[in-house]
Amino acid sequence: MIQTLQQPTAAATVTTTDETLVEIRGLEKHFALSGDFLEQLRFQRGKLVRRQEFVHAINGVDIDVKRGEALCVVGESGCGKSTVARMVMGLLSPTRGEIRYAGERIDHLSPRQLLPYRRRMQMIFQNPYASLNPRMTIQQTLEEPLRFHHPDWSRERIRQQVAEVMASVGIDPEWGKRFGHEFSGGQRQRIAIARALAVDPEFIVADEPISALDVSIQAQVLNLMMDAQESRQLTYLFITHDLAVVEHFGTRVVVMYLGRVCEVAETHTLFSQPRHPYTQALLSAIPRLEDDRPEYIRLSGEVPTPVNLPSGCVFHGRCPHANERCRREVPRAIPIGHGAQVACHAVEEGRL
Amino acid sequence: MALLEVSHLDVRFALRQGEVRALRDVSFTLDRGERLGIVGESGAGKSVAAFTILNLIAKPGYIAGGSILFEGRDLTRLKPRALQNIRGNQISMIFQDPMMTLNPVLTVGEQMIECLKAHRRIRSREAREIALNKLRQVYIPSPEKRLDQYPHELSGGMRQRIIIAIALLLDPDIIVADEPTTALDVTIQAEIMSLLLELCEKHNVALILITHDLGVVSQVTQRTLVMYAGRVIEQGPTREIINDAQHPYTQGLINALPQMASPGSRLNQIPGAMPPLAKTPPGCAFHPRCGFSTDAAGQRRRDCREDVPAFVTSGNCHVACHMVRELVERDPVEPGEAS
Amino acid sequence: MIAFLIKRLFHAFLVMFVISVISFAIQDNLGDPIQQMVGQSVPESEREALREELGLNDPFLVQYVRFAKNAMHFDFGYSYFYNQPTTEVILRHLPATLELVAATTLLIVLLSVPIGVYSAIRPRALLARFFMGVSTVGISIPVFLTAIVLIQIFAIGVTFTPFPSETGWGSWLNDLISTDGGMPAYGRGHELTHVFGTWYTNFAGWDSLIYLVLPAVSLASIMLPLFIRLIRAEMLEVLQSEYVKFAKAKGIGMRRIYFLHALKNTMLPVITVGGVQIGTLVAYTILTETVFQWPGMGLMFLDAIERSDIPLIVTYLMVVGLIFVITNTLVDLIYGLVNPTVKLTGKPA
Amino acid sequence: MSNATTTTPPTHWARFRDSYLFYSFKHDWIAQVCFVIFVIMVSAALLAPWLASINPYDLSQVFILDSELPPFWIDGSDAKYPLGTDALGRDMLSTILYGARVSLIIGFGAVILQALIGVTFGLLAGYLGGRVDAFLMRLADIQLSFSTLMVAIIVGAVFKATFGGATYSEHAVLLLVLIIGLAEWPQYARTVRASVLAERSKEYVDAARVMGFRAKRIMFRHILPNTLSPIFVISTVQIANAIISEAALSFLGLGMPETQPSLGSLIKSGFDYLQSGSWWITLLPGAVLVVLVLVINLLGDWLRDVMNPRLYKG
Repeated sequence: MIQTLQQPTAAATVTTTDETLVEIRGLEKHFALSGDFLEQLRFQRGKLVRRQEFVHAINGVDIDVKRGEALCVVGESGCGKSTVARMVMGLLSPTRGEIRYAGERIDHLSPRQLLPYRRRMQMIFQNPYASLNPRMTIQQTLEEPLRFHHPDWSRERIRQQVAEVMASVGIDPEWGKRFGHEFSGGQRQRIAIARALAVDPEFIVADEPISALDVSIQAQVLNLMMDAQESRQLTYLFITHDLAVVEHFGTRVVVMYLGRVCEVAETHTLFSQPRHPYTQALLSAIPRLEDDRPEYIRLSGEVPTPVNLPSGCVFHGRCPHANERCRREVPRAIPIGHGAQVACHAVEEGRL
Repeated sequence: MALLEVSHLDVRFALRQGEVRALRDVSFTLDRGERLGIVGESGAGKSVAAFTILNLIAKPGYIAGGSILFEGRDLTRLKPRALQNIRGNQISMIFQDPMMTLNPVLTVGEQMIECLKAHRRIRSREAREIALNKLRQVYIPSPEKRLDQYPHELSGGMRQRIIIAIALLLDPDIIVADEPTTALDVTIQAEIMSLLLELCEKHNVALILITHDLGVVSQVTQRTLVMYAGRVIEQGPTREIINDAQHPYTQGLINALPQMASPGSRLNQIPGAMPPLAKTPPGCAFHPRCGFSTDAAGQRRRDCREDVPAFVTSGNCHVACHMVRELVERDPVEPGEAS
Repeated sequence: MIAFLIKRLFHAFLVMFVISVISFAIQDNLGDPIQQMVGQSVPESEREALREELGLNDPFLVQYVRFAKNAMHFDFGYSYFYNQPTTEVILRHLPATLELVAATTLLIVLLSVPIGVYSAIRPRALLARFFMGVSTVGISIPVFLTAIVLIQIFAIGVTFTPFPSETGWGSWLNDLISTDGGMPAYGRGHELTHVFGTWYTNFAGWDSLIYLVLPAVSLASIMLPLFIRLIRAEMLEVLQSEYVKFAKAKGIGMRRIYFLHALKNTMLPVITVGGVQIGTLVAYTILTETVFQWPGMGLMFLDAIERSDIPLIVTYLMVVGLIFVITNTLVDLIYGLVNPTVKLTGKPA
Repeated sequence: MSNATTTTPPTHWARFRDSYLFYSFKHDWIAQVCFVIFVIMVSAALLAPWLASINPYDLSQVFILDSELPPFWIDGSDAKYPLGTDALGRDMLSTILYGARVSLIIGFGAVILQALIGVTFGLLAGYLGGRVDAFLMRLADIQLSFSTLMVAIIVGAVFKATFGGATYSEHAVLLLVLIIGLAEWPQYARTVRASVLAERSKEYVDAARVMGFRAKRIMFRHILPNTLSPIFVISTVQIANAIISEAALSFLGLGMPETQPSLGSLIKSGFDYLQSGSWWITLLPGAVLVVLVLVINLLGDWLRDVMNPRLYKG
């Protein structure tokens, strides 16, 4: 039986500094929707015209990740949170905007130039059933990155490093000769975390790392991630749709909607005093154990498609407080104290 | 008499590698208009339970024992024809993933009207009127247009509302909802859940809600059934289970929720994972993970290892655990000790 | 809709372009028209003059453009052997092949759907297993062997005794397989009915229709098993789907579930595959026509290869290419019309 | 914690012994029978020079007077020729053994060539996407819509016309491998591409990219091993197809010459004697061909059921 280090009473004492580790500025990502030239042809008023359609996945996002914090990005499916994570990790290249890591721009680097950053930033994925190569043993999975990044290391040293990482995430060394499919979802996620930690990174992007797991396993993995943060001084960019997890895990929270940031705030501030109407609706929708009846804010309408983005504030179609200005003008993020920011005309005008 | 009375239900899957017992000795009742939640982690057998109620278990699964009494008739013994008349008519079902549930090549209208025509002698025009009416009840905008649309033209939330409308078409006595909001976004989830609740209350429909989300259960249902490794381990009024669970597993499940620990602290995890149904340990299936099943010497208790626990009544709850009495005496339990 | 059509036409054009380039390359490299036109005795200087006159010394591209221009007017030159325009020769042979393909397609459609659906609905039934077994054997027998065996059994008749007659089982088996034969197996017969132009049909009467039976059956023997297996596999998959389970949960009758909910979804991939397989069918006519001496394009093509009749080979390629392109386009169009998730704008919604 | 930790990891043999593949083989008598027949046929064909009583390629060993003798169980047979003789007086058994050898060599050779071309193109198309993908797949589409048999016949005809009949016969084995290989690569390419696309979207590939591994390493070390089971499954079908294609080409006179017969050219050469009652010259090699293809197909069906890979449809 494997037990992780546990200190149920002491709150995690992670030192958050003001140093910005990752800086995202004016990030945009458009995916071309229509394929080749012929598929772009459309008939409009009797004329054959060529129209290229785009999915506007990210539309101008600014995010700062401070060293030592766990920054959570929340939002519903299609809000672009995963796209942001993948762009930070260089799995996608931005259409516009900049991503800086420790002050250096990394969004336009070639794979070779990115190599040194690969050791410093790593990623944990959502689906533990797909994130391990089915044809590789656990030992191979964990050794491969080390051999790749440290060609000068001896076999012995690599093995030692792997053993250390395995111990730190609570993996039995006996697992090494087995394949991923022989393990349960929670165990696989542990292995995936070990793989990310093997190269000893300082920054980890976690894309919905516990969404595919059962409640009792979620707690194990979250605890493991908090242990790792404490012992390795990690910084997290944590992508999730689960607000209960955010409340527990996050230092600060970024709320996204349709490729834009609605609100950024300290976790406690956001949960006690949500300012943006979307944040308010989102928080009210969490099913809680305590109250008998949900008092949630009913949003009208549907989430618009990111293909034809609404004008003005992307949320105006479903917002109970929207007015003419919201339909016309894109709201800018305005500081509202305690380092929090809200992009909402109603808040700016004091209507809300 | 209860509306639905499930007793000693035993469902097995005859797989090539051997027989897997998906449900063991599952019993519960449901009264008219009552809302019952079935919770458990994936693989606990709760979906199998949902499909078994309508006798929809497909090969290689089969009902090996037990009975499902609905209005005095045993659904496990009914002829296909008689079952067909009950399905969708008196007991209807809502599936998990609205994107997969509607037939992609038939219009919404066709799929609604065929359901009415299968159970009533009715003209198409009348059927269309009823369908329109139900669509209005689930707050679908411009329902006339929707009837002639294909499922792929609608969003997930919209499709789930249509599925709810289909479930309500013939004013059933029971709706079985298998994780009806899991595939949806948080805000849509809340909407669909409150819609379901509203309609069940309005039409006095009994609801069996299968979910892994304790929050949803606590807000919607009156009674709750907790499942683990194919068995019911605890059942009782939802409030009591949420506030004062008796079974160590239920306690662990509730305490593991992030909201039960102070922000930033470690969560109260249950060690290990639920065994797959083919490898359920003997005795109490939970004993290898249970924090209470050890005796003073640190050894696993013999009864936990060997005997399947019988139900013990504790307050309004029924709990299948060898140690309920002791645990109640030891109250209040510090959840942190559980691991 | 019109954009979809334009797109399909463009694709068709592209395919025809590739085929024409290949055909032309074959003609350019293999056919030496001079050799065919004049004899061995003509001196080299005269040949060279003739080459220049015919434009055979022009650059590849110029020659290709000339070829393509002529091709647009269905002018592919003269067949060496028949000494007629190749298009005329092809047109004379085309109806025979088309009728064979049509009869085969009819057989396949009429048999594969019921058998495939039945095998999917009752996968464990004895009859379904029998169908699956027969279809596995079916795809393992080469088409020409089927044809030979059919000829032996139904046309020539099994008059010999392959098993030792002294033993009881031997003579029993010999009796079992012995047939009188007598069915017409070679050619199209003499009872053809004139329709128009070069089109004489086998379909007009029983006396001529019987000539179609053996060739069509042997041609179907290769495709029918494939379709049965495909329909069965697709249907089995569809029957596992959530929407079929939901239809059951709604209390819909099984007949409606099988023949409306499931069959409609099953046929979508079958239509696409079917389009491609029609091409294969035309290719296999070469084999069946050879065995049965069926006077269609396939037999003509094989003879042309024997005789190195390059213009005829090239014309055959272009015509067959055109047939493939037309059927594929039609199939795409039908697929788009049947499948509601494809808006005819070119992309799946 | 649960299932995996209790015992020591199994050896490779134990892994195979406990695998579902082996389990289902043990419980499937059809697969076992097919496997045994397949092994017997392949070894008999490969050992033909040692097993056969005569060398059918060597006409000096053949007595034309012994032509068209029936098999041993029919009156008029000769004990020297257990399965009778063909029209040239060659021993049928020896000729069939040699013929099966030629058919199998061409079948396997053609499939290896198809796999080399198809897997490479499929990997490139699937991993690189974009224009490479569009070009290769459109090429495959055009070729497939023309049907592989048609392409093989055309390529065969062109080769024959280019090299002349004599040269063609001389190098027939090599040319047939080339023809069938070139004609059928799209099947592989499309299957591999489809499974590369499926694998590429999985997160272990993203994890490898995040590690900074280069494209070549990801393609060959991570993606390719995971596309092996569909490749394996279609390979069985393709071997059966290649053997049939070879037979068809030989039957049309575009394949092996009668002097170095394959099963297909044996069938062809016997076809003319069907009318005169010498059915064994055609039907015996025909039966061997059918049995060979049938067992390969049945093994392929079994493999597909067991491995259940996502195969490309249509």
